[in-house]
Amino acid sequence: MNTASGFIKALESGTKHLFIKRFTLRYPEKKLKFDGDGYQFDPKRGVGIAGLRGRHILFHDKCTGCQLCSIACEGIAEAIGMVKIDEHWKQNKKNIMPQIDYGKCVFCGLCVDACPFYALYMTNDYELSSFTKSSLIYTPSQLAVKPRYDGDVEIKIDSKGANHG
Amino acid sequence: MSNLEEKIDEAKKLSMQIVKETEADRLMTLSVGPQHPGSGHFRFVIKVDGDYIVNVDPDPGYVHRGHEKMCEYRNYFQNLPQLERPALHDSSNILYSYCLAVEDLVGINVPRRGQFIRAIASELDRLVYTQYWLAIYGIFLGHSTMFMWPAGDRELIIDLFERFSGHRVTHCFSIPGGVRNDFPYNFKEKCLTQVNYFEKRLKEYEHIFYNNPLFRQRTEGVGILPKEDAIKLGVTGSVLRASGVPYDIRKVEPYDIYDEIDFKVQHMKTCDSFARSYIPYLDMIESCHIIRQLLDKIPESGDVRVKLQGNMKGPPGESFKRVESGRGALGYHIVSDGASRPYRVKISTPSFRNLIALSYLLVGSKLGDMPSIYWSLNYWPIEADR
Amino acid sequence: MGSITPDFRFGNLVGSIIQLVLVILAIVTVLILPMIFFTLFFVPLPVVNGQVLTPYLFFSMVVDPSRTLPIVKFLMHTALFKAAIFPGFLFASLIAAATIFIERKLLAKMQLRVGPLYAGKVEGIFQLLADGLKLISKEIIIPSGADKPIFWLAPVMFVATSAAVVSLIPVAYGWVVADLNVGLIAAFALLGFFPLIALLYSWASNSKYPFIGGLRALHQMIAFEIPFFLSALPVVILSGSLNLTEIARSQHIFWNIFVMPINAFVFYISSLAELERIPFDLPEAESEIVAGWLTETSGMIFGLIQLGSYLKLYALSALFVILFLGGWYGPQIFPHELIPGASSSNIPLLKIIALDGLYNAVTVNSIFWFIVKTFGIILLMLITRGVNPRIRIDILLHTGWYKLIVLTFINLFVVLTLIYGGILGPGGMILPK
Amino acid sequence: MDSNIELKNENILLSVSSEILKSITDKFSNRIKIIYDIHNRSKIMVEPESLVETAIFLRDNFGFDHVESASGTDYPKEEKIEINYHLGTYSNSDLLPYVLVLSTKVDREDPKSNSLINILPSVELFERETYEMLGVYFIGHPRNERFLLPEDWADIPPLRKDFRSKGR
Repeated sequence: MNTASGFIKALESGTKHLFIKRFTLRYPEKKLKFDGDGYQFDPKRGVGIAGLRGRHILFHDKCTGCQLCSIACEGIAEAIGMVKIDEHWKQNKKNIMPQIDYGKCVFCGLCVDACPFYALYMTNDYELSSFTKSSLIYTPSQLAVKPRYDGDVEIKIDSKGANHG
Repeated sequence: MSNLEEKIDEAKKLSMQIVKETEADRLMTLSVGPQHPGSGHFRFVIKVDGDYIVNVDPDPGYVHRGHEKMCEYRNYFQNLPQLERPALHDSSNILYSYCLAVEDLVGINVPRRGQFIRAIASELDRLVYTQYWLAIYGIFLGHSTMFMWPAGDRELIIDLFERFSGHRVTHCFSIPGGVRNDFPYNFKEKCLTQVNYFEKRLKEYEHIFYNNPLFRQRTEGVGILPKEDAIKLGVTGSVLRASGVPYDIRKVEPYDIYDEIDFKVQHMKTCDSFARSYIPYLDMIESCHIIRQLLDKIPESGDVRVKLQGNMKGPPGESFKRVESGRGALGYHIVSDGASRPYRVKISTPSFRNLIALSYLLVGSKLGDMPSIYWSLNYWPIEADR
Repeated sequence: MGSITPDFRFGNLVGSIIQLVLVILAIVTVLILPMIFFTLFFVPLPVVNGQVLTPYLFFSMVVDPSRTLPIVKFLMHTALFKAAIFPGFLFASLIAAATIFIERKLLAKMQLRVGPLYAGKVEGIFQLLADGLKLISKEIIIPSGADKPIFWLAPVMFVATSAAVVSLIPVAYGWVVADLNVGLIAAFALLGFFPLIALLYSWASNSKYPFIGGLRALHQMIAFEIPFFLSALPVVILSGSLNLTEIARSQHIFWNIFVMPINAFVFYISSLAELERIPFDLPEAESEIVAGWLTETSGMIFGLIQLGSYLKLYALSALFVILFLGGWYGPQIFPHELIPGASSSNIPLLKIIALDGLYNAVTVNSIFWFIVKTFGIILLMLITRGVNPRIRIDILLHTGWYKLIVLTFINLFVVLTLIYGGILGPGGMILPK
Repeated sequence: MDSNIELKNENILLSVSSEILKSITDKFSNRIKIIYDIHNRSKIMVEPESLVETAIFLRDNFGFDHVESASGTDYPKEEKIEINYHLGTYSNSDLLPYVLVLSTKVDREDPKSNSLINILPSVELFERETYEMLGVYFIGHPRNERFLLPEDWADIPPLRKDFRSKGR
């Protein structure tokens, strides 16, 4: 009679799930919380620091315009182009800084690994949708702004099953 | 009178045309095409005689991106993001074998903690991939709950990946020389709680799916691949282990720290589509067991990566390394001639090797069996086309 | 980040709403009111406190409360009301709509997800309305080689047949659209149409996958009609008549399911097969033959077929309730009078609120129990959908012919021995007829 | 219920692989060249004519029953295309981790090589892909035709070095 017991156990397992809490994360209302503020790389120790690989952030006071990030991205997505900027920085002789085209970027973070001057990090912000492709190209000044991302929901596991808090 | 004879001749001629039903009339060619809900990005043309499949002609190539040619234009680090795309859900394993091949070529060995982290990432990725494969297997058999549960529970592991590798699926985490970053601060407890809860969830699949008599009827005794034919066809992974050959690269040719881990190679002797669908499930439980061992054996501190120069030059020579990915043995054969770009990269993916078993198994089976046989081969079209 | 489309002006929105309201008002006054007047001359109007109602008096019922109840009572008992509204089409499609919504929510909850959420502020209440409007607005694509007349006629026949089956179902004593004394055979005869329609439609859509789906629908429904009829046979023997109302009334003490549980199970399984619900989802098995005989449906054709299949779901579970679960019998919960002492008082407004002429406790109670039992069976069918995979065509035919037909005979013998033993059935000890 | 394979340590393996190579060299002394023999990988270079013979010899004597991967590499400078078969074994239990690369060089202008499909059926799809990607015609292979590339592919086989991918 294992067919009958098979059916009954399946039905029982199905109805049991009617009382487990729903797992879906209701995205626009609640957003996931990430610890740390984005993926960073420490060129001296040659190892990265765990963090979400979202939109880049460029520190103008550290960037020397050495184009290493654009050379690193050449083989992958050609998303980083160097662009003239108007203000003049002491350490940036040629006054050029990376401009990232998020229509092409695959967020692999190899440009952050390639930057030897702690100038390019990644942040937690992943909401970059826009109406036109051209507005996906972020100029260095746009990259300098630290995005505000306030997610506060985490996966909680309790007797009533796992759910997004 | 004459036109009467003409009419008679004409009628006679017409009746001649109605000939006996030839073999071609009986067969109906069906294209289980790239848009077909039952085949993913892959097409195979089947000739059906009534309910029986008579001839199968697989026609892959719809998602062929030429990864091997692309490898020849990029240096060893720039290859990582594009090489992880074919097995998108198993990205740690497909990069693992690439990194092993490059390290074998250059002759460096990865610090111990880096090896542990890389092994944990690849085991977690095996869970993510097998869950996704199990979900599609459920919907192929019309079991919508079996699609939703694995697709939902997979989120527990993807959340772990988000914490330490920064991305949900395309994490590009292992790199020639180790891993890109260390675990975040309280990763160990979170990983243990979520993996333990994940294993508790796995038990539910047995009640609703594997022990469901209807599922058993549809898969037991269907698509028999005997042991000798499995060996002769050179299939790999769960398809091979379901035919009674306990061959698992992690046990047979242990790479990194897999020789310190004890785990059983799950294999069954029934060689049918039920065994091929049950082995990945047992592998998942085994992987949870391995992750727990790895987590308490991991050295507390130590660096995770050997710093290699950005566009390092590969010494002339070649190397071939294999890794047990979610679907089977995934090998990289890298030939380098001293430049910073590999001269030739050959990716031998498990799906490409299992494709040969598809026509062997489908011929003679029923049309209703097509989804349960096809997807039990653990065939991932994107990985087979490369 | 997201911005509303640039050229949105609030003024235009308000203007268009006002314009819409004006157009509706114009149509109502010019067109609809005369039509109502015109039809009222032909509709037989009731006699209210001694006067034959004229159309003008008819409209006065809005003002004079004492007239409303008798008119409403009269209208409720006309055949048109029964067929179109209560036990007929509107009632069934409301239950079908509720089933669709509950199915999506229940399946979602069983699969730990949320189901429709954003249509309508509260948990996706208006999702059905949204789907309906979408289906109506979608274009009906007729494939090039299709046989056009049959292509759009088959869905209409599909809904008509399932509505016909619905019309045979008695909801309470006296409340049935067509009270045939061969009700059960008529229901089965109508159910015989469905494979024909499925095959006609799939043949008309002139493409390979629907053709295979249509043949499978044919095989499946014909294979399961035999156990379907055999499982209802003991019920007929026990209750001594084919009339569905008689069958229901014969179970006022003793539900049939206690005598023939196996037959109830077989009836349930074969009704799943008739409905092409998940374990027997073959005619429209999406992973093998794209969407089976539904592949070429689009727009309102798909809407009609969905409505038809959920009407059939209601009809078959109601049939199950009548044959095995004692139709509308259940403990009397409803009070005899909504407001005690209302009928004796002479305040017209109180009478209207208490619906004294209209409200009949026994009917309301039987309708309530009928709906509760039907939703119980529908819930069972929905849970089976969430729990089982699809089975293969040859296993389906094998179970249909070998296993289910044999099962029906067990209960047949049980019932026959009970009748010849003089315990049950017409003239038996327990159930004096 | 599962027999757990106990693992051989490396040095026994080295002796096994050298023993295989020794037996091959004394059988095909002049037509064999051993390229390398490290850890558990070794590569032998064979003339195209004796490819089938060596494959049969390896399969029957040492249990190399399937191909892990078979691929071709284009060497325009030496006017040669090198085809290498990575032979693995499932049945011979003391050679499990070992992979032997059997390779041969074929002329680049009109590359022809006899197919190993009757000896090791698992090469069928690999050879068909090598035909399509490098233009090597496998004698005896049932389906030397288009496999992964689109139907209207009119260009030269893409994995050849003189094929320039357009984007770069």
